[in-house]
Amino acid sequence: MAEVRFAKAINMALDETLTKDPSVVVFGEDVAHAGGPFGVTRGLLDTHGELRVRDTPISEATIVSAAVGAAMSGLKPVVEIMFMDFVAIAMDGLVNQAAKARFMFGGQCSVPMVLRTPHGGGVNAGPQHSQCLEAWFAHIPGLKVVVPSNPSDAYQLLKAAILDPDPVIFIENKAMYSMKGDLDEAAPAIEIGKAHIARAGDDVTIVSYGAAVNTALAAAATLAERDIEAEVVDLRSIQPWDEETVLQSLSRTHRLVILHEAVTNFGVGAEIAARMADIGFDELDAPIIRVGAPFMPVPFAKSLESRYLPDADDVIAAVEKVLA
Amino acid sequence: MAEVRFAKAINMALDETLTKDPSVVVFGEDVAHAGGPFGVTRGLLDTHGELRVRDTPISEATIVSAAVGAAMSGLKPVVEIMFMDFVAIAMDGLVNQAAKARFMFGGQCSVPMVLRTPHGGGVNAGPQHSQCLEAWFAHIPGLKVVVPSNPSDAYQLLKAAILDPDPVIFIENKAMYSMKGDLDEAAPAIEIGKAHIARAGDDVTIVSYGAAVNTALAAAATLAERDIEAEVVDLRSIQPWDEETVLQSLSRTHRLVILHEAVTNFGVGAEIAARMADIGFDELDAPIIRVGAPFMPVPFAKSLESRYLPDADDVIAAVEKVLA
Amino acid sequence: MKSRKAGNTAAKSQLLEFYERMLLVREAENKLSALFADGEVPGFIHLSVGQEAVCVGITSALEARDTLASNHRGHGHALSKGVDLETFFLEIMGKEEGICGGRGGSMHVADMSVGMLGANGIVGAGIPLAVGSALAHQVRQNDAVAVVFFGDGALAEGVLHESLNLAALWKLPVLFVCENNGWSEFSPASKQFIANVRDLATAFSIPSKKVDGNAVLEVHDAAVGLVNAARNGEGPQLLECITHRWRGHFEGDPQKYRSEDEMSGLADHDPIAAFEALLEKKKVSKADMQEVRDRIEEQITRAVEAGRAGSAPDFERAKTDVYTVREAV
Amino acid sequence: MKSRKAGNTAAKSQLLEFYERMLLVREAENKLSALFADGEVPGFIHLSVGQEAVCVGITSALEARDTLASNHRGHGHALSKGVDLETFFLEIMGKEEGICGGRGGSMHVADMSVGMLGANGIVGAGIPLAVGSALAHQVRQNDAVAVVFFGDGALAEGVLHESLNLAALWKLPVLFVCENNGWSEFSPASKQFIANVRDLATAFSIPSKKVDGNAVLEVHDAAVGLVNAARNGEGPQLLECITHRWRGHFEGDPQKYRSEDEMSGLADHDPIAAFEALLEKKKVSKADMQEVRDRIEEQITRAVEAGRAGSAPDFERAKTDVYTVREAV
Ligand SMILES: Cc1ncc(C[n+]2csc(CCOP(=O)(O)OP(=O)(O)O)c2C)c(N)n1
Ligand SMILES: Cc1ncc(C[n+]2csc(CCOP(=O)(O)OP(=O)(O)O)c2C)c(N)n1
Ligand SMILES: [Mg+2]
Ligand SMILES: [Mg+2]
Repeated sequence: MAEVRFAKAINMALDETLTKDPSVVVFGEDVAHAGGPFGVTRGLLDTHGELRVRDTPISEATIVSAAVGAAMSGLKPVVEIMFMDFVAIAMDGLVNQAAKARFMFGGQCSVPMVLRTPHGGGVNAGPQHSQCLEAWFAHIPGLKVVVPSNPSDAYQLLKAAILDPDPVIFIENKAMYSMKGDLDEAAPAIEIGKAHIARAGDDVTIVSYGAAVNTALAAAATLAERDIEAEVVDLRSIQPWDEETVLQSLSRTHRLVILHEAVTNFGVGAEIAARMADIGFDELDAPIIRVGAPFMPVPFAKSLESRYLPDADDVIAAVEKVLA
Repeated sequence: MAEVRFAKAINMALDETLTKDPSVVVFGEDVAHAGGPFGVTRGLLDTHGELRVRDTPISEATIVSAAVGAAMSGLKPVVEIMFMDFVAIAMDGLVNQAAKARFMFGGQCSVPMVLRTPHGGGVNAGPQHSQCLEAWFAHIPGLKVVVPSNPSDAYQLLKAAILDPDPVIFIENKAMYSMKGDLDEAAPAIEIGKAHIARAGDDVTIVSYGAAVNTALAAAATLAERDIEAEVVDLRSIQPWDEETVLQSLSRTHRLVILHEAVTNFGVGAEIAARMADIGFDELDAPIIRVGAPFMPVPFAKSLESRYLPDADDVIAAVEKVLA
Repeated sequence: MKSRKAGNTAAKSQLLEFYERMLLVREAENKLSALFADGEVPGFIHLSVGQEAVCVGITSALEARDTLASNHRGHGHALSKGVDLETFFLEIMGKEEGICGGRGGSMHVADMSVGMLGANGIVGAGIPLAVGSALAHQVRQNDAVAVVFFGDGALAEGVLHESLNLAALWKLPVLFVCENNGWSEFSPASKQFIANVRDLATAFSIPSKKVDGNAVLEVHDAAVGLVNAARNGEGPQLLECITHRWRGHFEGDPQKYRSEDEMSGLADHDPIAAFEALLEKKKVSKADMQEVRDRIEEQITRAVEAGRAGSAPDFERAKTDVYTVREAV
Repeated sequence: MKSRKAGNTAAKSQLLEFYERMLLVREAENKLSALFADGEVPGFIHLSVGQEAVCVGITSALEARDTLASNHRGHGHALSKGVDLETFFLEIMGKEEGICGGRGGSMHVADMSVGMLGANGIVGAGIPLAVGSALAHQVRQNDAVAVVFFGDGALAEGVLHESLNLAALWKLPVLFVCENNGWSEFSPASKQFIANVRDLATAFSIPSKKVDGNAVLEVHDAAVGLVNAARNGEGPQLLECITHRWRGHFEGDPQKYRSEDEMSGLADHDPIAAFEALLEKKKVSKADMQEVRDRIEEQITRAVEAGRAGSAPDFERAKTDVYTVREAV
């Protein structure tokens, strides 16, 4: 059990799968020689060679669609889109090709590819380098979407994503790359689609994913000082997502707060709230409150971005409201 | 007051705005000489000339981004993407450029463009020509999204969209192009963001938009035979959407069903349900039920597609459930 | 049809095979046209009648392990790559027994067992898919080549540019085939794309050829050379085939945008009639040709019967094909 | 700086103006570099130090009504097109009084009042925006030209191809300017794009020129010719400017991927030093040059002071800029 950074944990999963499975290849902009814009792919070129670890030109649409074609022809590509904002250029490959191939060809093939991409703000990167667009993917049948909240989960979930026969979007919060955490390489595999109770509690359920889970945990710690015990559910995977675990938690706490960094409106939290307002309706003792970013682009200036990003205080306020 | 088809109503709005405002231009694939793949733009080239009504090559990304640049330089472009599925190639222009320009330039400019595009199934066009992806746009601050449910609304909403200083996605359900309806050109303008009570009723609220409103009305007619009076709310605009009108209706009926043709999961209905499970919680006497497409690509074969598309029976079943 | 040499030296049996393949595509599509008119084929279909020499000339230069990405006008690509005729008809007629279980239809015919990676409803989308497939061949070192067919209209899509560049940079074994039929839906090529695809290829250091796409032997000979070059590690290659679209963009298109002159001249470019003339010159007997025609007719009759006998796809089963369901361990 | 003729016949005052513009860009960026190191500039910034002759040479060939789309390395484009220095610093330092209210920062500096349509964080995105802007000029018949600056790395994006085609088909008044500095982030141009941009232009029937991007008069003369052609209805034009990126891709980039040789050779390509030598040859006095330098220094000092004195943007106000709020009727 070693302490590693989030970026390193991803690197380890890539290195390990490249070593074990000759059909795994890694490509993207500056991922090979430079080791990736955030250092995530450092060393992979040296270890695994130019045939399997490649720098691409700035051609996002073709990076993704080539991954689909390669996946249909025997490889397991793990490709990177440098900032999630740039997937806007590459949606056809993901949505019309990767997501649909298995279905529209009657189950003849699967598309075992992984798209890694960082989302999120907090580094003053401005409106075109900070977006959280995961709700787009979660809406598309045929795609899977996972979002780790710590180094250990990143390592486990990426391995699971690469092993998965279907296309998986693997989302990394860029503000987390230097976050440290324990990593147990021998820990049992994580199943895509299963949530994790990151903190147990009986008073309120806080559902979250990715970096925001840590915000939820911080809020829960503060709430505990006031004798409010929040249960924090880390979804880990948002497509598919573990509605059973959420429902069970809600059945104990009867109160639900949902937190993510993405814009609240039409975000991932909407689906969770909507589903619980259906199957969990009888368990609810209070309105469901979502905490997320306001309906505006991610602003550049520090004073703006810090107000923009949802924080522990926002979660605490929401919890107080559902407990009122 | 004349009876016109849906396609013709759109054509009339285009023709009228082209006539009134010299800054309006229309371009897209086969919209000029051929009059559009569905005949919507027929005659516009002859009336308004080659400078302002243009056929483009098959270059969706550039069609949309050129519209943004043109809108920033004094025009009001109304561009067409032939099938909504193809916006996957053109998301950068919409999301990273059009939606953000006003904000990220500090309010210096607006981007008065309209993107017209057809969504929806029912014509056995298969998985890449039938999708309803409007939830993507509704999630993006800076965009507006309208979806008319009949010829008169199409005419009014398109005129409002072209007049609007901000980028508007105007969505046409392709199965509706030949639908007939009364059109009163002198009717008062429709405001983007205001819903319409398409049918009044006290027992249950059915919220919908676009072609599905007609399904909801059909279901309501059947329910009325059983003395169940459904109120049908036609959102008309899904970004912004009229939560006040929905909340008011819910406050009378205390029961909510949401219907759309798009995939249910992470669809537009999720936001409506989530919002009502928050601000409308105290009014709810039953779980909120969403009716939409199942989580799978739109299938080709008739036997599959007809099962795939949500219909009046599905709505009736949902209403029975919330009334049980 | 594996032989890589043909052209003027081709044996009679091989000539007859070209003939048979072209006839198969032509007659299958003529039949689809009739079935469509009768409402037995749902959705919309794009026929390649008049363009048969392109797909047959090229796929006859391929090996079974080679892969092929296609577009919306893909019936010929599929059949000539070896997709079974009956499951092909079953698919387009929307039946459970179709090669794709009726989920995809005409615009998505695929058969992984013969390396046919799918027709595609998104113009241009097959191009980067084929580049990716070629990447797989290169990494797996399996001596295979990827081919992609796209129309002149697809030239305007940005992915072409990106794919030419990536394929050239990485020296991938891919053959880009532009089926230039002069029309992009209802618009003439001249109003759609100003460059010449071969000039683009040259700009990207990609060797290219241009052939009469209605002369099957010419297409085949060019394809053999380019496919061999790609297979031998010489990187991507490009072939432009000039041909003609006989039918509307889709069935039901009245083609008001085409002049009478153009329409009446189409028959002069018939790749099959031209090939029949050649066969006669090569002393292939009328009886041999008739035999081929009879066989094709019979096959198609059977395929249509199979298509009609197929069952409506089951919704619940279709739903399970969205994700791979793995056996519990 | 409106005159359209310069080059060898340029008057002394005009030469000094070129000098002043280049110095302005250089010194503004050097100052930004220092402010960034001190934590006074948030986010990340991309400097165009060493590339000043490109933006100055080209914008000096433009009229105020002409529009300009830029990219991530856009400080020089903005300043030389006439964005006010103080609101420029205020923006990049994230202040309410900034030209974009601190909402956008370095990667989104825009000033509609001078036709600067914005820096852009999406590589390649400015290209179709400029094409659209040129369409507006054509439709409005306002005798204006649109210009877009993009790097060698952007050549690989598909929108370039689409935009060259559309601009050529529609004969739009747009000048495509490729700033070829040999690097795309951490990768050399040779590994990113295999074609030559001028060959592409030729394939699309777009006239083009290539110049030493570090020789401001050469850039200017070429730009004058191409801008005039575009303005005169001759359709799109393309200019490739060979230049050098002195700093890292972004500030803070240690540039380990560049050889010592390359780094130490950069100074030999200094557009400003070269121009100073030329000014001396043209008998411009040292005093005149010093006066320019002093003025720039003073302007920048004042701009930084203004930047520091600016206020933190107000969140509630920022939120209201997402949509246009119209007065109630
Ligand atoms: C991305 C995309 N844009 C537009 C279309 C609509 N469309 C289908 S085929 C076609 C024309 C294609 O022309 P070409 O590539 O020359 O092929 P051809 O039909 O002539 O065989 C168009 C515009 C589409 N299917 N996909
Ligand atoms: C669509 C997109 N892909 C990738 C990036 C990340 N990125 C920013 S600048 C850059 C390199 C651009 O190189 P070039 O166009 O030559 O401009 P230069 O930096 O040399 O001025 C990359 C890859 C981006 N911002 N946008
Ligand atoms: Mg064509
Ligand atoms: Mg560069």
